[in-house]
Amino acid sequence: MVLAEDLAKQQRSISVAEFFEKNKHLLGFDSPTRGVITTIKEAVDNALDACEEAQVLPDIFISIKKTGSDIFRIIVEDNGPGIMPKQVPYVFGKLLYGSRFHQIRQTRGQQGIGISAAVLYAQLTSGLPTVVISRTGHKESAHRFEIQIKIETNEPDIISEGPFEWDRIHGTRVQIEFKSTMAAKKKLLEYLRYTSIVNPHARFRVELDDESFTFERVSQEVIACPVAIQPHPHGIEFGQLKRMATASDDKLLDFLVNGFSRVGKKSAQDMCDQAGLKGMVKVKGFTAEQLKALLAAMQAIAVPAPPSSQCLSPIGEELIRRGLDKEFQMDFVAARTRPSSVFSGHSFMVEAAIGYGGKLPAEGNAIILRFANRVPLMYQQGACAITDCISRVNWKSYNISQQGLPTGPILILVHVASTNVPFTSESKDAIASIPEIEKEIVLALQDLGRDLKLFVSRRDKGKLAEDRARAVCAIIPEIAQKVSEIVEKPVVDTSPIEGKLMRKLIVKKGTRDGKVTIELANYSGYDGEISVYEISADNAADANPKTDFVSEMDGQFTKVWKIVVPPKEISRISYSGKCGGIIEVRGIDDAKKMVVDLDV
Amino acid sequence: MVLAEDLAKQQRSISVAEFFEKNKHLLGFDSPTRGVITTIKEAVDNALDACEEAQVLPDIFISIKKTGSDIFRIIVEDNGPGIMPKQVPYVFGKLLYGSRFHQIRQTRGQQGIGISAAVLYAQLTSGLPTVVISRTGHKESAHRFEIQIKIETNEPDIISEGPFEWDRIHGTRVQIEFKSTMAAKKKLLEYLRYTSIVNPHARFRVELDDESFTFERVSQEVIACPVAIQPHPHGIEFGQLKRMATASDDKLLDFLVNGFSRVGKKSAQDMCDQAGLKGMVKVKGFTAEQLKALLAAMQAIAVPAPPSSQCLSPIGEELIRRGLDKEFQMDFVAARTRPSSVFSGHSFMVEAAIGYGGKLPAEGNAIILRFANRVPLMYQQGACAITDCISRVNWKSYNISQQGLPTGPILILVHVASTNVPFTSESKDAIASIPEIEKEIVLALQDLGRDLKLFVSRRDKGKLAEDRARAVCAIIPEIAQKVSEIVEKPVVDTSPIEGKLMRKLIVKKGTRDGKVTIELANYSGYDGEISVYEISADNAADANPKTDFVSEMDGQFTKVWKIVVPPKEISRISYSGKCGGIIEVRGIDDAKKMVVDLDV
Amino acid sequence: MSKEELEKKSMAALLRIASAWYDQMNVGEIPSISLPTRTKYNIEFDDASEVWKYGDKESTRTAASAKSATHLLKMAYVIGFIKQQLKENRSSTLREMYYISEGWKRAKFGAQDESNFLIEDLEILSEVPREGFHLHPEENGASIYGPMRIREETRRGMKTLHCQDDVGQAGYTIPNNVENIEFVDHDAKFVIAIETGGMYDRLIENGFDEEHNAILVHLKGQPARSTRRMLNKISTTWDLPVMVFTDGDPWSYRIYGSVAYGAIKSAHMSELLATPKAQFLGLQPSDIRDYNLPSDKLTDKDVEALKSELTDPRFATDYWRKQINLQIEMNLKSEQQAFAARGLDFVTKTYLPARLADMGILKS
Amino acid sequence: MSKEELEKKSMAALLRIASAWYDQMNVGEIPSISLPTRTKYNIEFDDASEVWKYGDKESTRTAASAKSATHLLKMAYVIGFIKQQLKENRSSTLREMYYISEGWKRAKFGAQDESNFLIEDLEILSEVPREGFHLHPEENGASIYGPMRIREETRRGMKTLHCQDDVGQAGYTIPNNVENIEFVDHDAKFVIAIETGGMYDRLIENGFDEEHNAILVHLKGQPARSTRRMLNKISTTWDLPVMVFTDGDPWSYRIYGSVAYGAIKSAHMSELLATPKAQFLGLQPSDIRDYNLPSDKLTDKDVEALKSELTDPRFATDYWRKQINLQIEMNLKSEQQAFAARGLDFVTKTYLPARLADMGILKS
Repeated sequence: MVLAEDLAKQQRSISVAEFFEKNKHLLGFDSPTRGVITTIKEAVDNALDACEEAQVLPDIFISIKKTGSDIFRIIVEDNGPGIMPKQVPYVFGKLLYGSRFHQIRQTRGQQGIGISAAVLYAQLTSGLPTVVISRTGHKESAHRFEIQIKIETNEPDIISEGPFEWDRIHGTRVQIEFKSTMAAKKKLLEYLRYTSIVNPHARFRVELDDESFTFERVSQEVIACPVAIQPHPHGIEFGQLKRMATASDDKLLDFLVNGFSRVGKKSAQDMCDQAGLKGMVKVKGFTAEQLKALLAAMQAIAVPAPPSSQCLSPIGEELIRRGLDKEFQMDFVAARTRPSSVFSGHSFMVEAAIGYGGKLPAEGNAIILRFANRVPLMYQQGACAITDCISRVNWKSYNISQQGLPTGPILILVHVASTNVPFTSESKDAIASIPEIEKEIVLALQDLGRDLKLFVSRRDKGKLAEDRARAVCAIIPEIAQKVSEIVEKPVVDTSPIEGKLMRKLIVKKGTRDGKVTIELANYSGYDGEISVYEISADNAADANPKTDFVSEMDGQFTKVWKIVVPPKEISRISYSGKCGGIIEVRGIDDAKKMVVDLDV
Repeated sequence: MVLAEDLAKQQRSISVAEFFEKNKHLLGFDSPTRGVITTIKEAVDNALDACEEAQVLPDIFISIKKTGSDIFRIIVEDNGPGIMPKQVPYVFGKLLYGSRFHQIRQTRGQQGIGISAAVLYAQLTSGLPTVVISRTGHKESAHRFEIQIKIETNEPDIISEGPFEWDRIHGTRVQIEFKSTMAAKKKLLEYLRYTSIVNPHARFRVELDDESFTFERVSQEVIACPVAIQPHPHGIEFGQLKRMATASDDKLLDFLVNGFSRVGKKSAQDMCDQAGLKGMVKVKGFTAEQLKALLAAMQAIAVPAPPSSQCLSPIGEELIRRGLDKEFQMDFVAARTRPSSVFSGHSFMVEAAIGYGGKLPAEGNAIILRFANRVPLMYQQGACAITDCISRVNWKSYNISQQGLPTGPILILVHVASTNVPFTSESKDAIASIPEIEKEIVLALQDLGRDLKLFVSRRDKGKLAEDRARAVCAIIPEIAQKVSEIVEKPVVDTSPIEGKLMRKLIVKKGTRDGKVTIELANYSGYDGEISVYEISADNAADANPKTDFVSEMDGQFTKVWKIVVPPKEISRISYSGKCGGIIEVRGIDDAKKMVVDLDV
Repeated sequence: MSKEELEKKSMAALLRIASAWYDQMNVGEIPSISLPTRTKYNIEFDDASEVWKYGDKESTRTAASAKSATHLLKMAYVIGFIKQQLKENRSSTLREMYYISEGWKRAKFGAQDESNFLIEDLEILSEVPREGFHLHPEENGASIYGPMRIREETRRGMKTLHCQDDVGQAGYTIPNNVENIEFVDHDAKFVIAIETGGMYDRLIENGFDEEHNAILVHLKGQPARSTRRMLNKISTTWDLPVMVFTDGDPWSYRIYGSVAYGAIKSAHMSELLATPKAQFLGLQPSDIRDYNLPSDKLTDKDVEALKSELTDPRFATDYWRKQINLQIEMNLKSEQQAFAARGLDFVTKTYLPARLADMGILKS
Repeated sequence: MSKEELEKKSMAALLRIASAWYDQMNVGEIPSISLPTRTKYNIEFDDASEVWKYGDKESTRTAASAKSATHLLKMAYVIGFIKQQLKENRSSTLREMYYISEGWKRAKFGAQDESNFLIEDLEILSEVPREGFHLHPEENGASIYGPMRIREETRRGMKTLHCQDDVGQAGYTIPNNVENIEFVDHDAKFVIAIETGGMYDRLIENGFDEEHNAILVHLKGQPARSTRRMLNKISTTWDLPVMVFTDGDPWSYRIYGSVAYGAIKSAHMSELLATPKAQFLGLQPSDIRDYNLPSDKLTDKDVEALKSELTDPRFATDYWRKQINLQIEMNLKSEQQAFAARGLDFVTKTYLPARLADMGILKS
């Protein structure tokens, strides 16, 4: 049959660039709107990763300018270590080229696809090459490249290359131009704001056509760069083990101790024994059956979890709080960094934070901020395991209303850091549903929920004391009035009740028939001098006692009386006016005073 | 700065096999349950594509056997053209290797990833190599391979190779073993059933541990294999044009006519004119600016749509109906094949079918069958543009109830065939939301909705005629009885009404006081002999007139009377009994008779 | 019309319907009935009787489908049942007839609604109210208190009752068949029909009936058929002005509407059930504003109802358009008892005298 | 207790509450009130009076929070208002009081419910029914027809009325204040309290009251306070057996329950409002079976209500357990008018005589 031969002639290898050219959506370039955010995200991720490796406080400049009817020029410039000139074409002009793919540690970018995909996208839509300027130190000169990708071979195509006069001492600047729209400007700013929250050591300056924004850093400490570790014996598959064994020149015992994290001599010997293999035999020659036995033994013997403190870089509770404080005004913020844990041999760590009250919108679903390895996740919130976990927590038991998601003035941040974040797709929008990770997220949220409940109940307690003061000082006197009228007896005096119940300095302000009265009843032990501040439109010219000080601003008078109210005595201030202002008492502990405004 | 150099040392190229090893979920191998279906799907897709190319009626054998506690062996064998021995290692042992990637035509598999991903998955989980046997014709001997993938380089690793004694004359057999479960057995059978519906020319034999199933073919015609076409001038991006121009030795006019589909000399000249370029200049030397002008001109000049009849292979309305008929029992099936259309320069065609009634579940959402290039889509129904389109159609206007999806005894099949099906992810579970495709789907469904409405209303019309007969023959006599009693006059005779209204032979069966009466009133023109069949528990021994024939079975008596009822006369049959049986009249056109059972 | 006359007319009308069907069938025609369309688009103002009646739009129902034939069959059974009842001088409720139909086989009613509709159809066809069929409603009418004397035929003979002197504090209860009542004499100047029991009691307690010679009628929300018939008879027999006093919301205006114009579904009985001379006293939207009454915001349903009233031909007057638009603009509604916020006597001493003087009923 | 005695008791009780608060405040204590918990788990059978009353569980409300203090303030205003009313011999409805509170500033009611609850609290605290506060309900009670004579104090003086001879066909309407009624004499053997107007009319039309010397009381669904008070007074004054005749569904058993045992929210008034000797006549679930009555399937809500009744201490008798379990098993319910399916006279000629004989009321 000749047909098979015919068919064979058509068979050929496909370059990975061709593959992704046809499958742009896999990388987040499926629409012109998304393209901008994806490109900036990839460039910023690279910049932050590079600064981290170089232990530099990141200073990142981002610019987006319209250059044609639908062409936008995107520039991202960092103060990182720069890229060696000979590497530049590969980093930007070849897909699947990178330094971090095989390293077991937390990084933002990893696959070596992101930024070169943007270069590819530019080349396909605008036809313009990407311009890269990089300098690796003050002794070196900067280099400027114009780069494209040879799609058939996935190799860089250098359009031009040469030294360049650049005022930066070290850093990289990339300029990409492609077809796009700025329809998602709000989303872009949101992305930068969220990025700045989880990278509190970084400063971002943004120029967006005519506007400019700065997201300032709140921490001056560089963050420790995660260090790569060996694979963990519990998190390895057969194929990987076989590959490692084939490539190794070691004897079994050494292979186990040197090739895997947390395997000591004792554990290694245990593994050999359990697998029925000799420790002094070279692993290279092992049969598949022997390797299977070894794998079973490696997974059966207990060894500690991978050393996450090296390979992961959590933000930390303090910095998360500061980051959130900078961008949102809230009454309460708490953060939690969970201990590290493992799924399929990959270390991971969950951090979460809850904010409450303040200027958060009082109605509607909670605001959710999702992060993976310090990168905000901007799309597919509904498909993300983080969202699912948030819905699964029983928020009602923390006195937070809930309709699927919690509702009310609440903000929830979740950060998943891992040596290998499991996304649902290569566009990295949503975290896949991994039971181990979900468990940690739920635990962190429950822990924070308890803190929040405590805060809310404490706040309510404060309200309770105020409420009681109002009952005793404002309502009971009215009851007394009415009841006395009914029983036709003189009005009963309720101040003993006040004193008994409150044991404080009670200041009551009330207005009746054009007369403002401030009554100060001292049921506390305190007998020093206090100051009464009252701000309203009244000038209190006829005040009795006289004011000690009056100042005016925009028609509002601030009146101050300095008064000594001996214990168990009652003083009064009165003047003509309509009041309706603010009253404050200074010079005595908050716990020892209670101010009641009877006009409210 | 020395750091950039340090970093540079770690930079390296990543093999695509490494990439997908880390990102199994992108290819549908994210769980052991899914692995089985994905593997069978990839192997079956390849088998069907190969048979199509070879113009062979596919005969595909599938076997799934448990070989270890969690290891399953999957075998797929076809009668296709076979694969040349030198190609086998690449087809199965190298990702991104295939014959169809650059061809612009409808195929099932395309990227050259599917089956080699299964090989990779097997190697990672069971460690076992994949066994491939293939033979390309009776003159050639079969070859047997054991293949794995060298992950670091994405090159095939041939464990063993040799000739093999095989009874098949041509075909391919692949045997893959990996960690899995059979939890999704129902889904697997569903997948095969649906595949057989849209491949009515294929036969599938399935062995599933101890059970075996066959899905028979309903068509004996091989389907035409789609032929690859040139890209269409309206569906090309800048990058692609530039690549083509750089590779071409043609002059501009020839480049346009030879390189693109549907561009004739006249259109080509128009494009040149519009772009301000000379037709006789070689395209190789064009600047980016010139190419941009050319691209704009190519997209501005009207040319016909791509020649879809060659590159697409729709199933056809007739075969869709037959395929559905084979697998579902329904009262109504209609199918529609839409004219081909274009999105982003890719030809596509939508086919749809609606089934109604029969044994479809009367309650709940419609059954939805989604297909892309003759491949069923088994997952992520909610995320698919097809589902979305079905929800968007206003089914209520076709008298079908709807709650988002239509509900009731209804089945909806949608098949999208394209030279490049836009999936939402590489696991190929859901079609992305492309306005051009959505428009076609909605049009097809609306068209079918109108057919369905017609069917339902015709069915209702038949019911109407029956309803009228019941009114006239059963209820009006009762009205006559009651009214006559009220006005205290003799019972009025209603048979004139019957005759006037019906113009038929009216047979009324009724039981009263232990007496069964069959009245035959002939208002039709007909005067031949008719036979009355009546089946009930009564033997009608005392019948008047006598029965012409009686037979008994299980206590049920079939009684037959042969009677001549002259026009405008009324005959009666009566006997003692309780009746409650079935009555039928033969020997006269259905349109000319009406049988009314007064006992119902 | 006396009770006997009504019964005679009723019997004749029912036999006429049955005879028509008999004749239709006798000549080989399918029996049928014609009825006016019963929607708000087919009611017209009848100048002679000053009430709203069904217009010319008719629909014919022919026994040519199982559904229609069954409907006619049921009607035939009902006619037979009523004929029997009239002959034996018995009566029953619609609900009882519904249960009696259990024995009618194919003519059995499927639901209570069905028997109600069928009786309305028969009223239209026969031009006889259901009281003429000896079918009485489930519930009695409401109460009357005021200077009037009636004579009622009861099971225990004729009773003459004065509606202040011969009744308890709760007043005289309108029976379910007003046709049995004769109107003897009165000493009243006008009638006030009141929506709520609280306001009715307030007027009695404050002696409003005595002070102003008023007949007070408690409507109990949407008035029952017998209450509307009673108001119609008081108005036509004694020619007394009838004032309707309700809450200030769209639902209450419908109460006024059903007193004055009749309900759409009983437009065929308008001459018997509507009191076209009835005037709307209050509570008017302008009262909410003028007296600064405690009020609630309108709900979406309220606004919808007000807008629907603007398109109702029966509310197509300047007065109603002004009041309804004012209410929509203010976005407020009040209950009639809201007058209590100004003191328990405010409504009887201030509001009603002023309003009645405005309307020309009392001299100011 | 006469009207004057009740008013005196009422005034004294209210002043006692106010005085207690005065005294509390006078010694520097925060004023408070104690009330029994009002749930079905805190009602107990009182052997002496044979009614269900609140048990010992109490909750104390102290004016130490703004909410509680406001509640006491409102109560003080209400007490003041009632004192005024009693002094001036005025009365009002709860709704009117709600509107009057508009002028009470901080003591203004937020919603009608609030004033209702507060009045119930006051009834409990004072042991005086609201009639003693001159607060009357919105709606009158239902109707009575039968051989009894009452004397009622009305605005127009004392009226003596016989509930067959001196009333219209609709009977005597129970006023909203039964305390104004004196029970003169009667010629009755028993009382039947009937849920629906249709059945009440049927018994009157069929002359059941005359034939059996029965007093017929129309309950109009869930009976109003004054109807329950009326039944209580007939039962205690004349010691007549009271039979309750309702539909055969869980909601109707609750009607029986509220006649015989009182409602949970008025358990403090049980001695005045409940008629512990009232017996359930029907329609019993076993009647549905025995007479093969037209019936409907139970809904989920019906079954839920039946199951809730099985856990109610007031239905914890063998009779009720048997009937309710039978009904759940049959999964059927019927209306009392379903007897019409057996003919219009079946209920008066067959069912009631048999059932009353069974119950020992009529001799069989």
